[in-house]
Amino acid sequence: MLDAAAKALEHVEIGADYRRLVLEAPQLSAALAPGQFVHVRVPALETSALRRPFSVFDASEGRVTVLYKTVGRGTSALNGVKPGDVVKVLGPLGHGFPVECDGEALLVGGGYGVAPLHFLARALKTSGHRDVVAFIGGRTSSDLLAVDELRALGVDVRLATNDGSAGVKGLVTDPLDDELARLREEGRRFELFACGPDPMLKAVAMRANGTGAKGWISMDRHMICGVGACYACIQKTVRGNSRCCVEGPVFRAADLVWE
Amino acid sequence: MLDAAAKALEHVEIGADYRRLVLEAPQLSAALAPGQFVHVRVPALETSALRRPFSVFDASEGRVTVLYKTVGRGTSALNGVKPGDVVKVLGPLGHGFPVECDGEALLVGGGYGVAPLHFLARALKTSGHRDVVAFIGGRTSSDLLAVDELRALGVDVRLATNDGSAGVKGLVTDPLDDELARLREEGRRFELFACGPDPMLKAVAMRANGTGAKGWISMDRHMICGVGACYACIQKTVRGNSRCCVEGPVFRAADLVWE
Amino acid sequence: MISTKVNLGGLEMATPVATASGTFGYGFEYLGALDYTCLGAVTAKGIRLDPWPGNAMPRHAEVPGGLVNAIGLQGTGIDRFVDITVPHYMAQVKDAPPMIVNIWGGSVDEYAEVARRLTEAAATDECAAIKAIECNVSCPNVKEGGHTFGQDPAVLNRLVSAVRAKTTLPLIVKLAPNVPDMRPYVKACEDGGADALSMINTIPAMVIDIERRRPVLANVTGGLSGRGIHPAAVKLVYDAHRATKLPILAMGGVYEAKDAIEFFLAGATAVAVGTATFSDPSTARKVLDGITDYCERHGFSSVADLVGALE
Amino acid sequence: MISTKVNLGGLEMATPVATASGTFGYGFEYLGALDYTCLGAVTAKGIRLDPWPGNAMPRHAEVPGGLVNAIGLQGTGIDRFVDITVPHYMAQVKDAPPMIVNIWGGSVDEYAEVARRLTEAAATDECAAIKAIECNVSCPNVKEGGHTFGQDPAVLNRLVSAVRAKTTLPLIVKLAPNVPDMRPYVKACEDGGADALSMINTIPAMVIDIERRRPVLANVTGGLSGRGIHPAAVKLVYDAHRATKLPILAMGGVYEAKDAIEFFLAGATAVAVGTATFSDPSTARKVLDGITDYCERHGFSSVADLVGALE
Ligand SMILES: Cc1cc2nc3c(=O)[nH]c(=O)nc-3n(C[C@H](O)[C@H](O)[C@H](O)COP(=O)(O)OP(=O)(O)OC[C@H]3O[C@@H](n4cnc5c(N)ncnc54)[C@H](O)[C@@H]3O)c2cc1C
Ligand SMILES: Cc1cc2nc3c(=O)[nH]c(=O)nc-3n(C[C@H](O)[C@H](O)[C@H](O)COP(=O)(O)OP(=O)(O)OC[C@H]3O[C@@H](n4cnc5c(N)ncnc54)[C@H](O)[C@@H]3O)c2cc1C
Ligand SMILES: Cc1cc2nc3c(=O)[nH]c(=O)nc-3n(C[C@H](O)[C@H](O)[C@H](O)COP(=O)(O)O)c2cc1C
Ligand SMILES: Cc1cc2nc3c(=O)[nH]c(=O)nc-3n(C[C@H](O)[C@H](O)[C@H](O)COP(=O)(O)O)c2cc1C
Ligand code: FES
Ligand code: FES
Repeated sequence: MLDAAAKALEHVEIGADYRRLVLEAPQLSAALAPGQFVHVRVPALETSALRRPFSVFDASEGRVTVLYKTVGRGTSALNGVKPGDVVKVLGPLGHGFPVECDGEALLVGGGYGVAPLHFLARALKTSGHRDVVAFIGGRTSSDLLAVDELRALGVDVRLATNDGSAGVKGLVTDPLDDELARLREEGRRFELFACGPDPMLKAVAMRANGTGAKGWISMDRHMICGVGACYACIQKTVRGNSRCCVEGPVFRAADLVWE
Repeated sequence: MLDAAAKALEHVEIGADYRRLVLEAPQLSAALAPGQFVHVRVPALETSALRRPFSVFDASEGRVTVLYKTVGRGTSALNGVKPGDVVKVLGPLGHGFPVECDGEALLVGGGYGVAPLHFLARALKTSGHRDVVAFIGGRTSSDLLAVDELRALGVDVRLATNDGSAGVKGLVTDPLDDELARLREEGRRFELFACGPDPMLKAVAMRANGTGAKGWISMDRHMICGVGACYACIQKTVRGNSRCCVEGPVFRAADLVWE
Repeated sequence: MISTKVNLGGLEMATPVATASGTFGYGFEYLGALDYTCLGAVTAKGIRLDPWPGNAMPRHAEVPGGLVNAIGLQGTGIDRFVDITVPHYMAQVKDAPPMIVNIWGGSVDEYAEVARRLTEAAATDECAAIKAIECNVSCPNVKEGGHTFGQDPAVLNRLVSAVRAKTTLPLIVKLAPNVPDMRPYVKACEDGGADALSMINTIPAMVIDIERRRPVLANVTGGLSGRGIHPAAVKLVYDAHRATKLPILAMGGVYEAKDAIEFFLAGATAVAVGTATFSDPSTARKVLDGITDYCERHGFSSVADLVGALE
Repeated sequence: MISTKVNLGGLEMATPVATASGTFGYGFEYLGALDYTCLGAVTAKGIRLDPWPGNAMPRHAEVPGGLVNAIGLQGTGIDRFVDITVPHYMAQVKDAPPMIVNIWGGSVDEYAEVARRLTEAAATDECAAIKAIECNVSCPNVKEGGHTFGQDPAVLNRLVSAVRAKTTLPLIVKLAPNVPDMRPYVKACEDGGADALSMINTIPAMVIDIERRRPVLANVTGGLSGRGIHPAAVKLVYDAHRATKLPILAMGGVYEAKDAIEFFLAGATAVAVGTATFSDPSTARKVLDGITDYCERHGFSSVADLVGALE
């Protein structure tokens, strides 16, 4: 872990409320694994403001890319970062996804939850894993992120939107269920990797547990320290109150306890 | 009194640590009198930050000009104001100088204390008063402000610096004492108007009181509200604890009690 | 139309937004910088029997999130207050909002006498704006002052009873925040016959000038107010509301409507804007507008319905 | 060379900068983000006899100037702490700074038993880093927890005496900030045999989500920490220092060297960095560097000379 003084290289809007921020942080970039996250000090906020946690969309060639949605005070203030600005970035943090998969890798993402799945997809592809299918959902078409990037990696991408503006009209679990049915019919093995809103994660975890497949679920919990020091970011698991920032953010579906 | 949303028109450095800020605020400009001050909300400070009080260097043609020294957190943050930015400015505040004078008007200023004296000098000149002499002091030549502007108004300007880099080497009271001696010899009447650091003001007040001349002393006290509501800005006077922001900032020399 | 009327222990307020004592002078100083129609009441600076010089300078220090002050209750005594100050307020301010008069003293008798004088004055046309008394038993800045009265429930009860005996005006008691438990103090006020509570006063604090190695304030210590104390104030209002039916005038870091609404939900009947006025004199206006807007959005037809309305 | 050594009631600290309990885990979590050589001590998260699950989520809310938390003292019990956690800390952290162990419990006996176990463990090589006990009698977030112990001087005295009887380690008592007067509490600690005091714990606070009309924290209320509470903390340290010769470990909003130096001048022997670490993990390093720089500029050869050095 290190607290990198990272130079912003690029900061662009990618549809409605989403932005991509590319940072120069060679040491951090080299150390990051898919599913891990970084804890960012937003330069414009007062010194006493807490950091904001973001998953890593990509880490390569000395760069760390995050993809974020502007939702509140911190992310709004983050919008002001300009290329050349220095941002303090603490990482790598947490336990990520395993970069291996027995059978087909089913990636399920909603909203900015696609970010860590992209990093995972690239790592799986790089390590020679062929069968990667990504199910991407959102309210409307502008919430579907990284679709082109995933396709460029050779990932089979299936879309779903609540309003039907792109892909299947419905929940991301609809195309997922189709695929699960097909896999079951063909007797093929698979693992599930998911990141997104809680209801979606629960639905995916239930499917993993129901089919006996491995499920890797990335949880999003409010954090203070990001390093395991404060016990703010609790996720209930079979082992009790686990810290999302060190025992997660990626948990085994079988370990999660839903309230 | 009003809280004007004033647009910055000009903001320039005028030597070492001094800046001139010109604001567009027609109503306020028309209402201001020499020696009054304004209470400025520094845009870059957090919402809970107190305002900062500044004397008015000039108010005319819909504009309000202040001249300030960068000394701390607030004035440093004020440096960031750019033409076009809007600044909240509360005013007119306090009791200023009388714009009339029996005999020669002797203006004594140190550092940014010259600011209200400039406004006063212009008003006196405009109202037809001929004999205005300004004594301006500072540590070094770059602390002598508004010299050209005063001369342009037809004011007789005498300088003093501690290091002798401009004018007389010594205190501003040195040339003042010369002038006082001359006036006494010639039996001419005069009044004193002063703004600057406390020791200088005390020296001027003593001279007014000693000669029986009227002295008008503008005091600089730390303020919270600026409008008489909080009782933070006390100056001891013969009437007890007076508020600098409403009973001052300009007091009669004879009323001041020095500690 | 949202009804903004509230009743604070007999004090009828057209809006639930007041100003806090010591931050709004004697009511008229901010004329021109604030639209007074937003105010349900103004609270005057602390008044005692005789004039009081207050503390030596410096009297304040800016700190992150607010202010530490030790004004020391400088003020004109009761005579000048009723003869000149209040009539001036009424003459200057069109449709002058009701005035809550904050009082203090060096003894129970002095509190009671000031209350008596105010009650007498309130009955006259010249001082008809006087509508309530706020008993300050919690100013941290005057040693001889009310502080000790607010620290011991038994003494507090005696004080409130004595003042109650001398006034028919709505009687509000302003409590200290630095207590382990509000309940005994709340009970002392209830039993003494108070009509309402107000809280919080400033939190005892100190700022040191490390370069000069001296306290910044001449009084050495002072009281912390402003944005930073708001979460502590909400907690105390919540505690007090659960302990009593007395209405509460809440203050402590109200800068936005959100801050006021937190107070209502925690149990306050009205709020007062204090330190925020210094940075933005129109705070009370913005707060009131935000409150009515909130009521509209959330389907409350009256601000009074927000009181204690936690789910 | 400025001497940075201080002695906190028998605890030898190489620097006067520690970390505050609950903000620095069990000591090793910030490895890599902070140069540990700046630390005179680390304070472990609150420990009790048995494991404790803490409160429900959410456990915190960001507020202007800081943080309101209600973690609820989640923690591994004493067994795991001495068997695994402390040895792990010592293995992970090269030249591990001395560890102050923050303890709490549901009864006087439980406090005493935890202290006994720690004292026993501190004598072993595996747990040799344990160098002091900090008795938390002031956490606002656990109802069953230590809070009541710190609110009544008599109970506090009994608690301190009982813990004292079971430990030879330096005994620090961490006091609550929300009291009208520190003195009776300070005296209770002195009489009970404490070696040092630490203050302040968080200030009781509450944040309400006005859109959902619910408290943000599952625990309803929590404790305010961070920048905004610093002036209140300085005042309490000043008061305590004037009331006792016991050394004080001061905390509450230390973000810069200036904040720490205010504490020293007010009477603290050492300071702890808490909430500031969350926004900048290297705060302790910067604070220490700023302290030695200040000593140089002001001609102090030792940080210890700053203690209470108001003009
Ligand atoms: C492990 C992890 C990975 C994440 N990855 C991403 C990502 O890749 N892209 C992205 O856009 N967002 C991500 N988030 C969510 C992101 O951290 C929040 O959207 C962000 O902190 C909101 O800050 P704000 O000040 O704009 O919102 P506000 O609501 O104003 O924030 C107030 C407080 O709540 C916290 N908070 C608010 N929403 C969340 C949330 N959903 N999760 C955690 N804390 C929150 C903030 O950190 C802050 O402390 C991730 C969160 C976690 C825990
Ligand atoms: C009536 C009046 C007229 C003034 N006119 C001018 C002017 O024309 N030009 C100019 O440069 N300065 C003027 N000053 C001083 C100016 O207000 C301060 O220099 C400024 O407030 C410093 O703010 P800061 O945050 O940079 O300094 P800091 O020292 O960081 O300020 C901390 C606090 O102290 C207060 N403060 C600091 N110095 C002074 C001071 N000398 N007087 C009053 N409050 C102070 C600040 O307002 C703030 O609340 C005037 C002051 C008064 C009272
Ligand atoms: C400068 C100043 C003077 C004050 N004077 C008084 C006073 O005379 N009587 C009183 O009861 N409270 C006084 N207070 C306390 C306020 O009325 C209020 O309770 C406190 O400041 C908290 O509110 P705020 O955070 O909105 O300022 C004063 C506060 C300030 C900042
Ligand atoms: C998240 C968090 C957890 C805390 N847990 C404890 C604890 O377990 N025991 C304790 O005595 N104090 C605890 N505290 C209080 C701190 O140790 C410290 O006293 C307080 O936060 C003030 O310091 P600060 O403003 O620098 O944070 C905690 C504080 C925070 C913010
Ligand atoms: S955020 Fe502090 S333990 Fe996870
Ligand atoms: S600054 Fe408030 S009375 Fe003068």
